[in-house]
Amino acid sequence: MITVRVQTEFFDVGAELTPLEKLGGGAVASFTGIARQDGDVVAIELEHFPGMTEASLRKLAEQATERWNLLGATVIHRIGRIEVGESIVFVATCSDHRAEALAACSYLIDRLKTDAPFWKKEHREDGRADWVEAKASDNARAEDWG
Amino acid sequence: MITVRVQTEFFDVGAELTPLEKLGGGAVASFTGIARQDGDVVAIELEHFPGMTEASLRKLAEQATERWNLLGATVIHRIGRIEVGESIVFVATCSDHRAEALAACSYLIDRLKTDAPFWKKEHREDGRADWVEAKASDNARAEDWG
Amino acid sequence: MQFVYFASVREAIGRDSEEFELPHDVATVTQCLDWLAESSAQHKTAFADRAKLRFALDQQMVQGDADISGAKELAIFPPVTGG
Amino acid sequence: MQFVYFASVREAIGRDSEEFELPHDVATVTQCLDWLAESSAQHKTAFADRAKLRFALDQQMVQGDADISGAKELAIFPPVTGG
Repeated sequence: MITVRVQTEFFDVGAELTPLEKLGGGAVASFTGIARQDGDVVAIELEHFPGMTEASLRKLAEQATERWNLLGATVIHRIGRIEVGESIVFVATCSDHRAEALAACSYLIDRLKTDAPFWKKEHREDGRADWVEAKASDNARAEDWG
Repeated sequence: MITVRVQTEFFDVGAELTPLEKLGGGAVASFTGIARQDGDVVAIELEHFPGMTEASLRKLAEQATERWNLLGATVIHRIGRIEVGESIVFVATCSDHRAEALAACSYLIDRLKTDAPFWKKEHREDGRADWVEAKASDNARAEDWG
Repeated sequence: MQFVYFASVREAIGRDSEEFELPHDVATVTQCLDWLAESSAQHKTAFADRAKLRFALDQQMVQGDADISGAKELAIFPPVTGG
Repeated sequence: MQFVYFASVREAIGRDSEEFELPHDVATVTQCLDWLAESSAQHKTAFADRAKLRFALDQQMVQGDADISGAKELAIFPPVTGG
């Protein structure tokens, strides 16, 4: 069961986890990425490539499903303006065993950071806004998965 | 912020995650362990060592908090009779960054399996009930954390 | 000393806990087990396979060679299987 | 061919997308960029640092040496920063 969504709306983590908990697997893992308080950043803005985004997220979920024998994988990414403290991204997996669910969850968020066409702009207190630079550490983590 | 609970009641994963999402960190990871459909097992029964259980879970959460610089950690374990399909255990972590939140979440569930005084009995369709044997693979995973 | 039992050990002995005054020459967890094993056939059976036993002295996990002096409670149980 | 731009590339060029008929000797993504860079000062600026550009040909990520023949759309954008 693969669920992929790109949306401006908030997501409800509990409501997203419930269907994964009912797939008959023994392990559900999740990750939520939140716009963190960082200096004078008040909000971030997410731009994406409609069509390609969903396809790339689905491809990652399919790869994870095959590699770790998942019963389910969910990827939700918000777009548009997101205030500091709000959730940006949610990834969850269901598998028979914990090692697989946790590894697949890490894989999905690591690979999403380098493979899915999203771009983040930081809005600051003084009204300035800058595009976020890609991090070498994110590339390194994504490549570690092979 | 450390939260540790041992309870017979169900837990609400969404309600447990909400406070962790509000700690100012950029990353929240969670793991839910579920009584999996496995042969003719209809339910499991969890016995524990009152007092020592909570202390050992708190100690694990404190160790994880220090090691990965967590803003929060939650460990909830149910006891008593748990039907197949019901959740048994919930672990969640909040950190500034995803690598720390995910690693700490894996650590907590791996170490809980070998360090916390819980014992699991499997109830079968025909009324038989057997204590579950500890797995060598669980010990190996727990030891990998050093 | 208070002895508490869990899971298969509790079932084999047939009780949750019991209190004994130990002889002075019983100094370690393993010596406790040797002494307790003599108190009934159930105790002997419960403690037969020592590799399958784990111990907590005043709620701290310990090995069989741990010194029991000053301790109030020894818990004896099989390897844990939570999670 | 349809060109689509995102994030800083979109802002530098000042538009989301545009369509051009390419000369026949433009065969790779890099040659597209060389050709597009001549169309305005904004394009030249946007494509100045090639190491900071990524490409998707008909929504598949490709390298600069990718063959564009048969492709309908080339997307040009900076390294992605989602999650």
